[in-house]
Amino acid sequence: MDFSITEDQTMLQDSVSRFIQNDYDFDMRQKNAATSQGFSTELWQSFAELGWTAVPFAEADGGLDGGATELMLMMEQFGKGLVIEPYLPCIVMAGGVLKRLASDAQKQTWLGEIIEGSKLAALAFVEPQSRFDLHDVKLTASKDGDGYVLNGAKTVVLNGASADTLVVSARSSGDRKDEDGISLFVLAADSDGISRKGYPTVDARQAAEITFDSVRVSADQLLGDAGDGLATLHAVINEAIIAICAEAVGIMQTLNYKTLEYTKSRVQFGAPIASFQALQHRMVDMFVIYEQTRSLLLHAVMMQDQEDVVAADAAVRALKIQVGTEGRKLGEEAVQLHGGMGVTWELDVAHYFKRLTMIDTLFGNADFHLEHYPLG
Amino acid sequence: MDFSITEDQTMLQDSVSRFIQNDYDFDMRQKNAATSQGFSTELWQSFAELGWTAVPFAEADGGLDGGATELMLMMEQFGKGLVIEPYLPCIVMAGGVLKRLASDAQKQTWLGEIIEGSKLAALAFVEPQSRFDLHDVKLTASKDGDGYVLNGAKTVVLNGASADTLVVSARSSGDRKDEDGISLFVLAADSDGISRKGYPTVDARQAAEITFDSVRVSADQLLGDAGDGLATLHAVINEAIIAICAEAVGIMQTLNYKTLEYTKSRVQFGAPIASFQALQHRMVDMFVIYEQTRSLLLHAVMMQDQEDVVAADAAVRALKIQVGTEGRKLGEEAVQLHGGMGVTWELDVAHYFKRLTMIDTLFGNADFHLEHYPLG
Amino acid sequence: MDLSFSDEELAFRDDIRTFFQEKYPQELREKLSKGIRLTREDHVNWQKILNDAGYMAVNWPVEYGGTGWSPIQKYIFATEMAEANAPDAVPFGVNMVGPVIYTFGNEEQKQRFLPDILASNVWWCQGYSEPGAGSDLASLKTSADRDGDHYVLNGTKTWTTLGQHADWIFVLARTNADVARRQEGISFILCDMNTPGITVRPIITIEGGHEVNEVHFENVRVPVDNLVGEEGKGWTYGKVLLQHERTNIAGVARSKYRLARLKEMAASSIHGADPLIAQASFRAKLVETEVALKALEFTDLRTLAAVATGKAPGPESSILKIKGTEMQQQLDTLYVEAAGYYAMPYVPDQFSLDATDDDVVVDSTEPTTALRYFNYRKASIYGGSNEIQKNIIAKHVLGL
Amino acid sequence: MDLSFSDEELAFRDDIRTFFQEKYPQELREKLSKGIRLTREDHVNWQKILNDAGYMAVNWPVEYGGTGWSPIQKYIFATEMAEANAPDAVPFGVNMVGPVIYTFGNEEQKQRFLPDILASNVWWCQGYSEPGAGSDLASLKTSADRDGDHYVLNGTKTWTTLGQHADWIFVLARTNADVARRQEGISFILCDMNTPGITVRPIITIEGGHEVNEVHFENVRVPVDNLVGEEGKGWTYGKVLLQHERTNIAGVARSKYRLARLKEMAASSIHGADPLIAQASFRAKLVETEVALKALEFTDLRTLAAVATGKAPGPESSILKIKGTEMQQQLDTLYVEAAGYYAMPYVPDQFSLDATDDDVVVDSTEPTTALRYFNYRKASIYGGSNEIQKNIIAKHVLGL
Repeated sequence: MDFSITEDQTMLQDSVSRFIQNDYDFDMRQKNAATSQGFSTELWQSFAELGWTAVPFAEADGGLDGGATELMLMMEQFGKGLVIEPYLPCIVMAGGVLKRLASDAQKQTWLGEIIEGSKLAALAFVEPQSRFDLHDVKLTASKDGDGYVLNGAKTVVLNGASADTLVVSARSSGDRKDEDGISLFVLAADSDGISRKGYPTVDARQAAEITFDSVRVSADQLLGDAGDGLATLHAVINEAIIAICAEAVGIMQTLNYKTLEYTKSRVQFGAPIASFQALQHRMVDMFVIYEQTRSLLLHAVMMQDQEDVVAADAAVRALKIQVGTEGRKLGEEAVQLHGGMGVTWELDVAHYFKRLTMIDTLFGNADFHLEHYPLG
Repeated sequence: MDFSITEDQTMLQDSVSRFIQNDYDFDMRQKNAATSQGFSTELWQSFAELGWTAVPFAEADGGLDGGATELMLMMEQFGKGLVIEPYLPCIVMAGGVLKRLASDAQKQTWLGEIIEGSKLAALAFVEPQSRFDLHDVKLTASKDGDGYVLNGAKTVVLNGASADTLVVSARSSGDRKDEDGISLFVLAADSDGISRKGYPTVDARQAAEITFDSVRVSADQLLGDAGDGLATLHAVINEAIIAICAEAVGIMQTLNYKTLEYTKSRVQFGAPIASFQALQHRMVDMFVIYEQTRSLLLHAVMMQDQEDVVAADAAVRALKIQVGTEGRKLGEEAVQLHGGMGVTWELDVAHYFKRLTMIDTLFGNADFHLEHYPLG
Repeated sequence: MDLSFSDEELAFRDDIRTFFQEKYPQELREKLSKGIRLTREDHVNWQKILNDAGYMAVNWPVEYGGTGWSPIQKYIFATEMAEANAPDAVPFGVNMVGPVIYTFGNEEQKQRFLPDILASNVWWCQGYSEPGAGSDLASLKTSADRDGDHYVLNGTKTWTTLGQHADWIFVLARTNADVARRQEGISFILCDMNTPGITVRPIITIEGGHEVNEVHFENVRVPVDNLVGEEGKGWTYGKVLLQHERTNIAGVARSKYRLARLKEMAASSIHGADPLIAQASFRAKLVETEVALKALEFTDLRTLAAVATGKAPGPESSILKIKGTEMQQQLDTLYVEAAGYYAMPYVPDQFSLDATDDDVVVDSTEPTTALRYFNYRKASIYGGSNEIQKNIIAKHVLGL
Repeated sequence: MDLSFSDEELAFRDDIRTFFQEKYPQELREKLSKGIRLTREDHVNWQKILNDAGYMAVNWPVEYGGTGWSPIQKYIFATEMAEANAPDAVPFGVNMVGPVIYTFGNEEQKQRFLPDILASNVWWCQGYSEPGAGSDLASLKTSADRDGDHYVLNGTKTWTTLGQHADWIFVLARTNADVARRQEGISFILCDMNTPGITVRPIITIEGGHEVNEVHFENVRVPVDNLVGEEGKGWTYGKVLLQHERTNIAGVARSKYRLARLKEMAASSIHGADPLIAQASFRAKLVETEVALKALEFTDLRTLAAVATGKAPGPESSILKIKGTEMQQQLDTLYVEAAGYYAMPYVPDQFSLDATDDDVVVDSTEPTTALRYFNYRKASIYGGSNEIQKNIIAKHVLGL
């Protein structure tokens, strides 16, 4: 039983933390978010040069062998900085599928450029009718010679517009909600038959509606075995959940800090509002929520290298439930205690709150994971 | 749209209120609760002399034609006094079935004495396996000549030990959970084959385990038509829910008052604890809960004489959900704000709290009614 | 006790219902159902229709062109308006400055201002909140110094809703800084927005919209004739104004309408195998919301009944502010949950006035859910934050 | 970061598990599973078994007969003890007065008192709370006036748990009333319960049980040799004592055991057509409870880890008190809900020591659920109420 992190992990944490504090201020972030691309390519290059884009990949593939712990340490800092660059969709999600399923040849073709930061990727898995069900896949992959033809639509594809490379889930056999028959393909985003409509999200990320109209892919663009994609998809999304929940923990810590500072400085009726006991107890509740969420984050991370896979899945769902319920409550309290200022675009608190809120929706909200929690 | 009550209703309310304030003090209540019978027969006689036992019955049957409003007004006062005499089981429940189903002859035989207060009654409808389902009835009524033979068991029968008269739900046809085939019978509690084990409840009421071993009842002890009992049972329990929720509202008002008084007088760290803002806001929440519950009580009462029966049923369930969730929260807060004293037998607050808590269980807890709420 | 309406009340309800069926413009109906924002003209046109029917000044006495309706009639009107999903009249003229003018203004002011408010010829905005003042309104700093037959206004007002459309603003300003209590020395002054020295700066709110503004006053000269009532009594007048702001503060009718729509949305929206409404956790939240809304409705009706019997709505109305805004926010939350991933797209253009098919990225109103949720976090902050409301109840109801 | 136990820790866990399997008396096991209260003898016999194995003084240093275990070992022991549903040692001797004596007492006191605590030859009870003092401990009034080589005690102590069984009591009393700060002038005195002038009066708690008492002192003469440490330093010693009272304050292991039993109960208890555990609302509560308990467990482990690396458990441990007691009470609530109507019968005789079959009215332990729920409302009140804990966090963690 050991909660300490290694020297290498400490160094990684420090490097990200320093970068966020020194080179990632809020105004710049807002400017970049307002561009058509919605983030900074230059910053993405720095991420690559600092080696961050290589962290979760095997050394053999040009990565740094990072695991859940490294992911947590980085994403927590990204949360504190409200980082909008597409680390989650590109590295954790699309990269997460490739590192698990891609053959060496496929890795050479597709993964190297992603790790270098020269190309961006996205994972297209949500469909208009699927809501949060990973196995609800209508987009079809029909065998055609030794390749496939893709037809259908994906929705709210994170980083879908800027992506050079797409990883997409498709139904190669079975009915809409069958767990078998889901295949994963990798393809260039500019392939014939793909049309994309990009837009920002309410939490200053980027997404796209993507339609696939008779898009041909060759056999060597199939990732892993045909029809076996769901298990990998589930594993990747669980890793992505740990990532955004670590981000959420960074956001919560920041919101608590900013709320404390604000209430100490904000004078009403002749006293700083932090001196009112009713508000003090609410800020204590916010602090407790943060500590409890951090505990569930550590629990989920530490469970990932244990044998019991059901318990590991339960740990991820427990974390997501906590962030989606208690975490949202914390965000609402932070805004409430900031009063009118808390609901202005000008104040960063509003943007931390929006991201924290959308993290509940992403990859299934609290109700969804409560419903699927393995109570045993 | 009129929230005012009539002169007669005001007089009834005043008479009960005055009695509770002048002739029903807590120490006496505790003494009576500690007797083997668990309440005072003398007081029950006074209830009858004051006409209270006649309120919900038709004038033709020797009653006072009272409706849901009168019931609410009385029970609210009973709540304030923590009255333990068996008005609910005897008058509202057993009496409620008789007034709805009994023929004139049956009323003469069974109801008159109850209204006079010379005999006590109980409604036996809960079974060991039934939990909150009224239609889950295993106790059998097998035809025998022109009568029936009853075999089975009823559990936690309120006022079951002191009752002279029992009204019992039995299955005369169909399977355990069929909605049809449930018949209601009235019989003397000392009939051959009936054995009773009486005990107090945690909220100072009385109940009994009752077994029926080949108990013979004649045809004229069948209430209404054979197999048609469920609808009446449901109507009676809904009326009983309004009664105990009115009681709960009286209890909440009392707990709020006592909590205010206590926190104003209780000095800690050199100040009355009522001066601490965190506690003030919690007492405000308690006040709001009380007002909202009163609103749902009035709503449920006023819906009873509207045509829409589904809406009337929904109104009763909404009230029960509120009392079972918000009401319990109020009770727990009242105890918490009383500190150590709140968990002593000596203080009446503890006993108000226990009754309020058990009102959630009685006739189906909040979860049960939430599950059965007609959302439409 | 009786829940039913009298025959008169039923007849009244039918009249109102017919009015909305016949007079509420189809075009506005569609805009609102699609979540499209309304223009200044949309508001004005609709208010003129209300005024033609005599329904503009619901709370005004008949002598000034109001309805003179009973609380129950007002309740019925609000219910029908919500059922028709018709927008309220913009409140700053008719519900705020209007009552102050007919209560405390002089004849000349009544003649000059009230008819234009009724006819929506003049758009009013508010000038009482100030940066930094927050819930502590009495700490306002804007000064109005007497100079001959003018007041010279200097200072900044904020949270001025739709100030970008306004012709006139009513201002609470200090005419006397040398006072014992901060509530003294404040005057209620009416000011033409075209007066030199006034600048309006937009405040962009959390969801990205422009609804509120900061209004800056730099040596703005206002004729003393524009003082309402007595100099230094502005605080008292302002409280009356806030009272009126609280009309229908619980917003029950609107919330009932939104809950009904939410149920429809949840019945069609798919969650796994079932419609969302059949999914246990969400269904439970819908039931809890319906129960809480029913409680709120009856607390509101009880207050109405008290008002009807002449009792003024006491501090109990703070309950309506707290519970009413909590209900709105609870509904906002459930809309976001029902929308799933479709709460995420930020596509305001698709809901703008001149939206073309090209602007439609996601063919659904669901992308408005998160924007509304974020925006209405303000509901528990404005109009006296819910914390202030609890202090009021603690002090004036519980005697703490 | 690594969740797994070391081989040494695994071996230790096996030893402990074997101990409880082999040495924990079947008779006690049954009594507890049936909800039957334990006698003084039950406690003493069990504690002697613990002591024979060297497991009595988990938190004591080895030199005084303690285990000298690491925080992780203590965590493992607590877990196995809970899994075996074995009762804790009564804390007033071993966890409260013991540490004060070996930390601040003189050699003679250590020799005289510690062995009897380990061997459970002497039953101790507490004398720090006073009527009216509540969370404001320092306001205590009990006086200890010096008279020759005795202190003369006068006053009343309360909430004295199992005082009816006690041989000795430790008392916080004022040896000097004329002090600047209320925390000064308090001394820590040991007192034989057989000393003339002591009367113990039962306090019946909400659920009808007799566990706590009031202890009255009327001119009780105690030899000055029974003063622990320095006169007037009692407050400091008392705080150390309360620190130790907080050992394992989160009660995670017990709550995990109770949640597991609750799941079994809900799987067998019928709700409509399904077992209760399949009923959506109740299932949701079970999940929420499991999530909250997992969070509590890891917050507890993080604190342990900090302690293991030498950091003292700071005010953060207030979180463990708040969340630990909330968890106990949440479980109590769910047990009552699971019991349905069977939470209502008040049949204490059925759970008394000399219960016969005639006393069994309802053949189930469910009637104990409500009694426990009512009784444990005290958990958020005692040991520094949860409100006090929030004040501590606000002041010492948030710097408010």
